[in-house]
Amino acid sequence: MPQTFAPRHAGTLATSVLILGAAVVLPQTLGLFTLLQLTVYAVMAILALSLSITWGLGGVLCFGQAAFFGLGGYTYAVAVTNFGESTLPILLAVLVQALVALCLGWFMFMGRLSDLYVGVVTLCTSLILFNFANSTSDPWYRIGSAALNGFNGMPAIRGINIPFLPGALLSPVQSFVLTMLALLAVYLLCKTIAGSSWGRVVAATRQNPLRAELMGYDTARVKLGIFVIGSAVAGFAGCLFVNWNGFVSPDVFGLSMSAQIMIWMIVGGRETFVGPIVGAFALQALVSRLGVGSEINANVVLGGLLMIFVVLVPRGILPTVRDGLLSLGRKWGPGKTREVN
Amino acid sequence: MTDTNTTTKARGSTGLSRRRFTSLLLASGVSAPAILRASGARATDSVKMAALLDLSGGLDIYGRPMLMAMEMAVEEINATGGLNGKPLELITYDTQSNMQLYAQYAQQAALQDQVDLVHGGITSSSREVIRPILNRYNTLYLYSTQYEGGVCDRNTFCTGTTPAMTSKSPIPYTIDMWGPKFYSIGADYNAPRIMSDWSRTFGEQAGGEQVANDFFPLNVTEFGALITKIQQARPDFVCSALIGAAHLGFYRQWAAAGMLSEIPIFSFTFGSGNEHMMLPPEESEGIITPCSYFQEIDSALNRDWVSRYHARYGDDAPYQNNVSIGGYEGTWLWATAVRNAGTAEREAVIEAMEAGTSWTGPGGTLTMNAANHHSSRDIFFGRCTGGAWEPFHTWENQQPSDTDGRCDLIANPGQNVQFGAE
Amino acid sequence: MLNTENLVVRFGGVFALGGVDFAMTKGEVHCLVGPNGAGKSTFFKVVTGQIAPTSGRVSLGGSDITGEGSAQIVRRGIGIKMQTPQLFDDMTVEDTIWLGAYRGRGKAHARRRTAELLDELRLGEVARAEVGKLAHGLRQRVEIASVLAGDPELILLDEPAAGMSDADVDFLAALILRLRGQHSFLVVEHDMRFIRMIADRVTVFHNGKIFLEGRSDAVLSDQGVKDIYLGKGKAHA
Amino acid sequence: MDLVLILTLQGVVAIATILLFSIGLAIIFGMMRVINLAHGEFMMIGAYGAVKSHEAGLNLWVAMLVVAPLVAALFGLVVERVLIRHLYGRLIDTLLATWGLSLFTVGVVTMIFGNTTSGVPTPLGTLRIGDYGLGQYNLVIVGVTLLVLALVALVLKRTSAGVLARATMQNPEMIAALGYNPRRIYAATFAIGSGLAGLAGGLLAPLTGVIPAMGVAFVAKAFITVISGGAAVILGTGTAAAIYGVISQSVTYVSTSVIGEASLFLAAIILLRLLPNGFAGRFFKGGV
Repeated sequence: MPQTFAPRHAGTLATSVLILGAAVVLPQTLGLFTLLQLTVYAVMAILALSLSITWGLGGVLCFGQAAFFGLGGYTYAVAVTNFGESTLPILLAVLVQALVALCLGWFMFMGRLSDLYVGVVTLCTSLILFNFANSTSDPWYRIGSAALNGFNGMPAIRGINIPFLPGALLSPVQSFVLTMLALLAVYLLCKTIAGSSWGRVVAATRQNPLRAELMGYDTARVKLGIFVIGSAVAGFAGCLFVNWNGFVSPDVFGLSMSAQIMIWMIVGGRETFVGPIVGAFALQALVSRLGVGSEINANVVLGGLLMIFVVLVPRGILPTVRDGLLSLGRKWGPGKTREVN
Repeated sequence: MTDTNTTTKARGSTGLSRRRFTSLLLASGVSAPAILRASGARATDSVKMAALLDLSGGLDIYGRPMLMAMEMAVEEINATGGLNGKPLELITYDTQSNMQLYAQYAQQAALQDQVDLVHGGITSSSREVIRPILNRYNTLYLYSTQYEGGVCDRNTFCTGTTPAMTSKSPIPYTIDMWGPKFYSIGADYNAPRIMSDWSRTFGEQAGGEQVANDFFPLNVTEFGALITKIQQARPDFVCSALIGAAHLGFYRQWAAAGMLSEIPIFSFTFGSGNEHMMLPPEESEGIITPCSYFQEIDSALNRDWVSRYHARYGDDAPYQNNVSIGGYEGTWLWATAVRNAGTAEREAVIEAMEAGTSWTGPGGTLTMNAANHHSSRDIFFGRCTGGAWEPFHTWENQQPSDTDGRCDLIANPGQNVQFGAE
Repeated sequence: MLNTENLVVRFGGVFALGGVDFAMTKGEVHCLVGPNGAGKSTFFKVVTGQIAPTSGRVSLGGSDITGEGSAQIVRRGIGIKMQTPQLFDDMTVEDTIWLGAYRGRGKAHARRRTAELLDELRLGEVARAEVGKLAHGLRQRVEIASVLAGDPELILLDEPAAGMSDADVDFLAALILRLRGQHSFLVVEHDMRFIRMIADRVTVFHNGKIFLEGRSDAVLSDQGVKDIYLGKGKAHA
Repeated sequence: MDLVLILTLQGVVAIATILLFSIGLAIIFGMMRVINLAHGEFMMIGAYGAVKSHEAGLNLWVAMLVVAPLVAALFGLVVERVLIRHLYGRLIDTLLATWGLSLFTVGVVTMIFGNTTSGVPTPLGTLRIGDYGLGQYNLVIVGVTLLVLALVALVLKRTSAGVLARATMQNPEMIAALGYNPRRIYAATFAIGSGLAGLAGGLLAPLTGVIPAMGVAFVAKAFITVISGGAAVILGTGTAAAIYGVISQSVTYVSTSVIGEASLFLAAIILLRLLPNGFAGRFFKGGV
């Protein structure tokens, strides 16, 4: 059976072609409204992938992925309000999060905190940010010309423009294409990391940190590296989210935000990269469907799904379906079985 | 929760053919959203109003009664001949107290369902999410709840109370009644901060003094330290803009500390979340609130309305407060403008509104102010007595002076900002 | 090459090691024996950087390594195999060995070394099998291969023969004897047959101290050593 | 002087409150290595149990002290049987599954009772200290907390049931070999932890509003307190509660409640870094 996350080039190629195809074809065939919805789903898929890097690939249990997503959004919002141009703010959204993760990760991993404590610290971090962001309604809290505006959030934030052409704001359709391309890029980044030599070291650290140490690998540093990359991607997703929404409020730091990301990942399948993408799209669509003329509370559905999947389908939809197909294939197809003793 | 047998229609997967049509249209010119409003895409058999309200999640205590109020207005409008011969159709979206869904549904209402009016948004955050989207896709927006004031946007009409209305006369009145020294507390966000600022401004004009000004995040439930601080400061009254379920803790702990009978409370917000019904009388007795509507207002129009409301939704229908009744008032004010204009077309309705559309309902008369797109209205002073409101004073025709003077949409139709406090 | 001076480890009030002076020279195969609770496992954990000693010094080739973490110690040229196999269950045999060889030496070296070791430990057939699906003896062999992959000067093995079949034990003994020229070995072991096959020198631990140290045949035939093992039996009776 | 006294009292109340809403979680975590992120919802269910039974005419004290823990314990039994049982030994999965449970429970309770705040009046009168007043009910909270602590300590240390429970967590096979049913012991422990959460919910109901989402306000703090406390249920959690209670209360008094809250979380982060195994790991090895 193939090792999880190992690059299977055919699958990677198929997924890439699918995403790219969607970016090119859908604007020609779908309505603006559907495109706008797909844009935000794709943003969330990028966010799901960021946790895939941190948790799925790196085994770092981050309960506060929303912290980096939200900070990315705020960084972009503050920077673009001040600069009036989006190129540098996008870079900042990524870099600042990498830096924040570096500091936080240094503190956690060099202190050799166990998984559970990493979970607590990241959770605390997002709660602190949530509380802090909520308490900035005093006009005193402003960075340059951007007021943070507390609980109400920052409204009317400039979208992304063509690099260095402040006048050329992206249209919603162009934003859709950009977001899909970003999703493709992040997906390929994940695949590249997983397939690289360092990616193998990361996988080794996740599976058995003691053995990795005994091979001479500095597991703290490996975890730190993967944490920084995952957080930077989450920051990038935050910036794309603000581009879509034109708005950012402390909600982005909320517990339910972090919970959502984990639910997408678990339902889709945390051992793969396509799984979280599928999970993000499917569950987002489900939640927005529930809001139109339904009496069922979205929390009941999300919470129920999470419990069912953790207990009954712990690997998530995609790996389960894939393995099911593979075993069917072994049973009926010409492929030879391989049992090892 | 509500079962409606009228034109109210929850939006499922209908409208497919129109979506296809839109797709075709888009295939030709995708990057210009304005094209979407081309008249061919517009269904002409009914006038459509979208309700974007939190019907689940933390804010549904506001959203659900507000939807009932809207439904009542829609039913009455249809019963009186609809809008210029067409029925008014209400399309409901449950935003689930989730800002992302506000954006998604605003896009859906404007682009896919192509409504004539989007009515809703409860918090200021939700309004600020919706407003730019509806501006971009040229869909008229009506915001009908109490809020912090200052929105200046030609595409948006606000019919709720703003802080200046509830402070300008009520604060001096209270100072006369109880004394000059007041301690301000509030939820930590814009609206309560602005309320606090106005209370200082108008309080000082009346010779009062705001001795402190403390704000609390919405999830704070423990107020022991605050109560001690207030006891130290010994003000003549407490001026509260606390909001939400967690903050009920303050009133409970205040009463438990024996303070309710010692230092009286003036509140901008008590009652907007039906606090008077959630707390037992011994914890709320004597709290006073200036606000645009109480179910207890003693007028023929209101008595009639309340009885119709209960006839429609039953005896245990939720209390309609100044927030939720906005759904009724706002819908009617807009419908009046549509009738005056003879069409639901956006430009015509804006012009009709700016011509000073006025409508009288259970909470008195609302008149649209042309320059700032806010309505002036009556303010009632209520005292919490035995878990119900006892209106004891009325100020008529209070002006939205938060926004007035700074915002002139007649002179500058392109103006689109939200002014902060002064 | 590996020395300890007056090594003391105390848990609460209990001395697990009570002043151990140990030395081994380059190129030898050195076995640690002793009844359960004698302190050999604690000694192994201190030397491999898993616990810090209460006092005393550990040095490798003259440099002090006291208190360094496992990864640092490994980087100094020590290979470690713990008692329970520490492996990556979802990885292939090939990748596991590759990881051992890759650190600090690059991909080309790792590829070459992996091929050599797959051959040398006769793991070629299972190269692409997942480690988690292998039988115990094979897993032990994979772990030893991954340790060898780092080309350590000194290899520390904690009960490598435990749970192995006789054939596996013979294979391992032959391997150690074959590698003796290139690596030194420090082996904690119970299996006397195995020790007799491989050991140059033997150190006996008893009550947290070194009881006897010397050439393999001399130590194993010592009456005092036999008494310790018997005495242990008595104490538990 | 009066001020010092009242501030001290408030500090004690703050500590007791944290302990009260953490102890159930501490038992479930300390004894079973299960992290129950739905802890806040167990409190919420207890609070609803108290409020609804009081509204139905039951005496308030019975509602708070008997009905609330019973309802939550029953709920805990069901949850253990349906959900937790499949997850023993999978720490992270218990976290995820109970997170799901938390969302699910909030959703279901919202569908039943709506988002309307319910509540009961704070019983008892006012304690006067000079110019200051404090609800006497606060002292009840302190008292009940002390009582609960004493009971838990007694049960864990002195009774066979407690010894059995502790032994089961360390070696279930052994206990099974001795003829006990470890599953039943797990279930009982979980139910007791849940019941204590319910008791906390019931007792805090008169101080705060009761809404389906009320648990969120407590769960993070309880979680942090328990993790900082480490494996020792009473000593560890008690120390953590004392530190966090004093820090948040005094910071809140001199500045604002936001900074008070932030200081609590910051203190938690720093403490975890300094004591990665919690207070219990550092100071009270093997204690309860």
